[in-house]
Amino acid sequence: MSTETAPATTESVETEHDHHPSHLQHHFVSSEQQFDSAKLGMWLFLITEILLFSALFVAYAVYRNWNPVAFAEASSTLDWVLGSVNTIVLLTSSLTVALSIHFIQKNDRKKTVISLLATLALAGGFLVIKYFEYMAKFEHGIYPGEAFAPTGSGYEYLAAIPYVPQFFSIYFVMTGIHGVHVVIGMGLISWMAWRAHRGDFSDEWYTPVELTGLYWHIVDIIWIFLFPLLYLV
Amino acid sequence: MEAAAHAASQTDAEPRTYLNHETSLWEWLTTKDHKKIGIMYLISLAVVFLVAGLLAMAVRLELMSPDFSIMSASQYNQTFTMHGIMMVFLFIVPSIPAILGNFVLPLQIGAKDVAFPRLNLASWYVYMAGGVLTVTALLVGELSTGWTFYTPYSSQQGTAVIFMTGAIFVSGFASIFTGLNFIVTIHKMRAPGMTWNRLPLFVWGLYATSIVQVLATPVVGITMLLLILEQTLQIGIFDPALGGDPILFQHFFWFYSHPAVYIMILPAFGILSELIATFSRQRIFGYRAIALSSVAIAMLGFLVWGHHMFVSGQSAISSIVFSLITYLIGIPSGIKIFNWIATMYKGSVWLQTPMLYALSFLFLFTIGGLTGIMVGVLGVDVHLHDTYFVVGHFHYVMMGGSVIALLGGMHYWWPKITGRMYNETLGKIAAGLVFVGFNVTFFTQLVLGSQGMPRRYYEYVDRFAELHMISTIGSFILASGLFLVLGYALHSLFYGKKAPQNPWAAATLEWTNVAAIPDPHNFTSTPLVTRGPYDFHKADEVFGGSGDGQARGDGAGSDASRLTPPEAAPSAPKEDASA
Amino acid sequence: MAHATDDHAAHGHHIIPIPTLLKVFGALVALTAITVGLSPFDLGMFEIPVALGLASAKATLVVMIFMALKYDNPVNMLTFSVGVLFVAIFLVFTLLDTAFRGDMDNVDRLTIEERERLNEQLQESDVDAEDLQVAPSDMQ
Amino acid sequence: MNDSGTFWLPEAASTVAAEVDGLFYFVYWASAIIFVGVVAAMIYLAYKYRRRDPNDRPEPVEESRLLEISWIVVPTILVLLVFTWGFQTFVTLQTAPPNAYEIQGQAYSYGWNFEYPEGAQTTDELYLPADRPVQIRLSSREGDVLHSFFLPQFRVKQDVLPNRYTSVWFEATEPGTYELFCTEYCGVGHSQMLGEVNVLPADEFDEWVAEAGINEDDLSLVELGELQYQRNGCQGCHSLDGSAMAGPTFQGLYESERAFADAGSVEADDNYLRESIIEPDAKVVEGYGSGIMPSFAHLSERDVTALVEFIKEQE
Repeated sequence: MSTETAPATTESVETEHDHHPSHLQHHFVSSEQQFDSAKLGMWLFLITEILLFSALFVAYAVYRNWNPVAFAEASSTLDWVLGSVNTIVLLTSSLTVALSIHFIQKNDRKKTVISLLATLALAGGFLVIKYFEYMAKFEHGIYPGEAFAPTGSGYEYLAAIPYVPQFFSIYFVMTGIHGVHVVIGMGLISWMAWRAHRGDFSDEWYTPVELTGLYWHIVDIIWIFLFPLLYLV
Repeated sequence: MEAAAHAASQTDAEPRTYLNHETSLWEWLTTKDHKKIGIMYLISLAVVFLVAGLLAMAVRLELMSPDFSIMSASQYNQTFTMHGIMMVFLFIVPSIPAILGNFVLPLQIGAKDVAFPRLNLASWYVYMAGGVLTVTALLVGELSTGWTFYTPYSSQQGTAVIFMTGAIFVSGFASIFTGLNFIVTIHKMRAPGMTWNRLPLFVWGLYATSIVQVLATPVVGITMLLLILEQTLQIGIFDPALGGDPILFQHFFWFYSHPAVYIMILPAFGILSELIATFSRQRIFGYRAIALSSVAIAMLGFLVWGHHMFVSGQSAISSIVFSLITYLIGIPSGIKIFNWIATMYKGSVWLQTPMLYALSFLFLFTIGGLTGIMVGVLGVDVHLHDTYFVVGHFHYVMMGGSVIALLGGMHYWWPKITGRMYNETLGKIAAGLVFVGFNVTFFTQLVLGSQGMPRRYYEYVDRFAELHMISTIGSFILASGLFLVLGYALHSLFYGKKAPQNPWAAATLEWTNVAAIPDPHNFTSTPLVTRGPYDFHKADEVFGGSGDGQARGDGAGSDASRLTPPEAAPSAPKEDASA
Repeated sequence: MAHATDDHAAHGHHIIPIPTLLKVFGALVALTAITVGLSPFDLGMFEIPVALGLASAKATLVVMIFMALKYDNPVNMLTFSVGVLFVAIFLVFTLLDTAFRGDMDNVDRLTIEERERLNEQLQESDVDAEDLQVAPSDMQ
Repeated sequence: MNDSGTFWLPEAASTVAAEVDGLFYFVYWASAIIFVGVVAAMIYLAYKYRRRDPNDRPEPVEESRLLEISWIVVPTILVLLVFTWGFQTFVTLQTAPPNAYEIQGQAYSYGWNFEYPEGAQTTDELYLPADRPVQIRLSSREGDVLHSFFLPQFRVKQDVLPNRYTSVWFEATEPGTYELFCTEYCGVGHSQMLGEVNVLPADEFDEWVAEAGINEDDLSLVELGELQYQRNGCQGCHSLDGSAMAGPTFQGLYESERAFADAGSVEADDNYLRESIIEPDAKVVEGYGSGIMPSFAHLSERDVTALVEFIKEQE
């Protein structure tokens, strides 16, 4: 396909090989190519995440369309205050993760680590609140699927409404899978904080932090949609 | 020891190749070389194909006549279920991208490797994990859901379903990783001068495939997860006994599984373009149309899943919309067929084994496509749905399309992968057996189906007996052809003639700029691309420099000792070519 | 030697100033407050579109600024848009069935359970014959 | 059944079949012509331009815009034509005329029950009047799986769902016997889930349906029990002659000693039989699995009593 390789080109490749930075993998030509590739790869991964959740949103839409009353009744038993607080918590964590990237771009490692740790704390807070919400439901016999058997005032009447279990099944599956993503995100962020602390990153190279940030924002975005659909409307 | 071996090979004047470099088992299992990962996939997939193929033979044997029986109804159901699941999820979906895509893609675009070599290796391990789960599913109980897992039947079955759906969930990630990797590789890793318009069409095919893999596979993952939850917790999304909707499951399932058909066929289209162009020594007629129609098919492929559900009880309006879009997708496929045939016009058609497979593909895929149009016709599909007509149709597409193209591609790239030639005569005989056996097996099934024979039947009424007998005989011819291929492939590995660098006189980078057996880093120096992939009239180097010398491209007659990269042609890149 | 010459955007190392980040955060909190504040009111058929509109606005802010897609390589924007497009396709085409299930008389719009429940309700309640003549869309 | 079908299609025995067949053969011949054209062009070009010399180096061919446009436009017109035609047939297939004779059909694993407006009930046999539109309203038994109702000679098919009614309609043209297949995979008995369709001339059908319309209230309990035994598909698992099937035989069951999987045993009295029908998993006899037999709690009190009486009779 090509006629030949100009000798000069070969040489330039060799020189690059000699002086390439430590993070540059051999099959890439430049840091920029490697960075762009990683970022495109991450975006592609993020759309797989979105499509993964899309099926749950479709299930939600289908059943809500069929049973608006049951969904409204079931939704009203969720604690919108805790939901709102959790929304703010996640939004704040998005801010802190964005700040961590800002700081590493400015080569301020200490502030980067602090922002990442703040994100970690907020993510933990989110899970704690979620835990209390789940427990409040379990106490009243609100479980996903077959185990659904509402008890106690404010819940018993749900037993008489058909398709309420569907709402809670979807609620638990959606928030559950979202929760799993939060846990994975916490793992990644801890790792990033540790590596940042160790001094792996600089304004020259901080791709892993940026990719972790992108992932974390997607977790936030999914919650942005879950919150009004499950708690409010 | 490694060094000693190296030194020895140096003294033998044998160049370093990816096959004699880092050869221990551990080095293979931890390799990040896309070529080796391709071969690891080749071995795993060959095992799956063999097992699933033997299951198919068992099915055909059982159905040979109404009285003859080798297994019980329950065993029969498990057999066709495993045949379907293994062939679809574990063989055809990964096959071409994972084997040939992995091996050829970086070579064709002039890259040292794929963008994420570690992810590439991970994808193989994830795939193997899926395989382990599949075996577990077989061990823990009966799996007899059919490959479609329709609820509520599947949600009432035992734990085997949980493991199998788990296996599909896991191996889905292998598919996503491969697709993601390829998209980034094609976007970011192309050699200088390799513009989008100069991409070989196999690369375009893989690009379109990867889009589908990335967009569709997560949905089957979550669907399988929901099915597992339906079984374990009875969440009531799909099971009507719990207030769920069984048709919703079909939507979820086909949102992946219809595009999956394009995951299977689009890379096959890509291989076909390579074969037709190379063996006709002619520029692909309508390069742009073929390249863009692949992407169009990939996108439109998401809009037609409901045509599997015309009699399922879904709304009539969606049946009608899905049917209409189904026809629109037939058109780009038709364009490709016409363009491939037109490519032979005023070419120089060389009927070597890969080209025989390419022509078989044109024959078989045309039948597959046209029967697809027939089952897409709303009124007619009501009669044909879930009969052997559908079985025949999708075998014409999946086997007559994907597998035949894979066979063609394997023969075509075999010299590059192994450095050996296979026996051409046996190759042609096998191609003939496969072609005849395939048609005898599956054309009869088309007739059976339109006569009313339902699919997934363990027993059948007497009026179908003759056709079933013919179909079984055909399957034996087909199997003998495939075993012949296996036989001479293994023979060629050890005793085959050493392959020259470019036995087919092809004009893409993996033949022109890569040694007979590629270097571990693919290219000794980064290629500079100055012409299109099929511009044979500009490809002097293919013809030994100036084009009037020895046709060293023609494999059989060429000197096999030529293992070093060709001398650079003395001429500088042509001005007009780089424009 | 420039590899992969097509996707050359001003590349992704844009530093977003802290005030911008804070402003976006403020907007996100404000939009959340509006979403919550609106929830007690019955907006009827606009309820879902309004909620989704506000959520989309928030998501757009996050994607564009926090995730820096605005300053990023256009191919990433394309990737993301394609993903969103296919979610929409999935949703719309599935609803095309479920929302219109039973549009021809070969499939019943309601499940058998719902039919039975409806019959019971009609028998229990003492209603005028006139009220029994409900339009199909009223039968939930 | 006579064998008057064509190479591709079985005998056509309904009014809609003619329409479907016409469309089938239109698409078939159009496809055949395209296919022959494609293969002929392929063989001709492969032969005409075969490689004569390894050094052949043909000149590139200029693409023809006109040619490309023509093979986009012509197939598009063709498929839109086919779509419109198929669409019309589909609407015909899905819209029953208002005067259709309505039969209720219930699918279960693995068989078909039909109930006629006059009260007649049949299992795995469908009786139909000729020359009269018939609509069959289908559902799958509660807790059962998907099935599909396929009459190849009538060219109709419809999936049968639990918890939702679907229906097919058609008008049989010729008296005779035809096939009924289940075409949605439903388990181990899928290929045995066959039925027989008997199309009778209108007057014969009226006669049949009047005779077959048994009044259940007139039956003795044992007779009713036998009817229920067949209707509910009990014979699929419980033999009357002592042979082993998926469930225990009914022969000599009454007053025998039953040993259970979780130890313990009880004499099979009326109460035990009643419990086993309504709550099959309460006591599972040793050697048999639980969760296999569905509950028959939906049967009326009289039906259950009848079944118990019927089982008592099997000595």
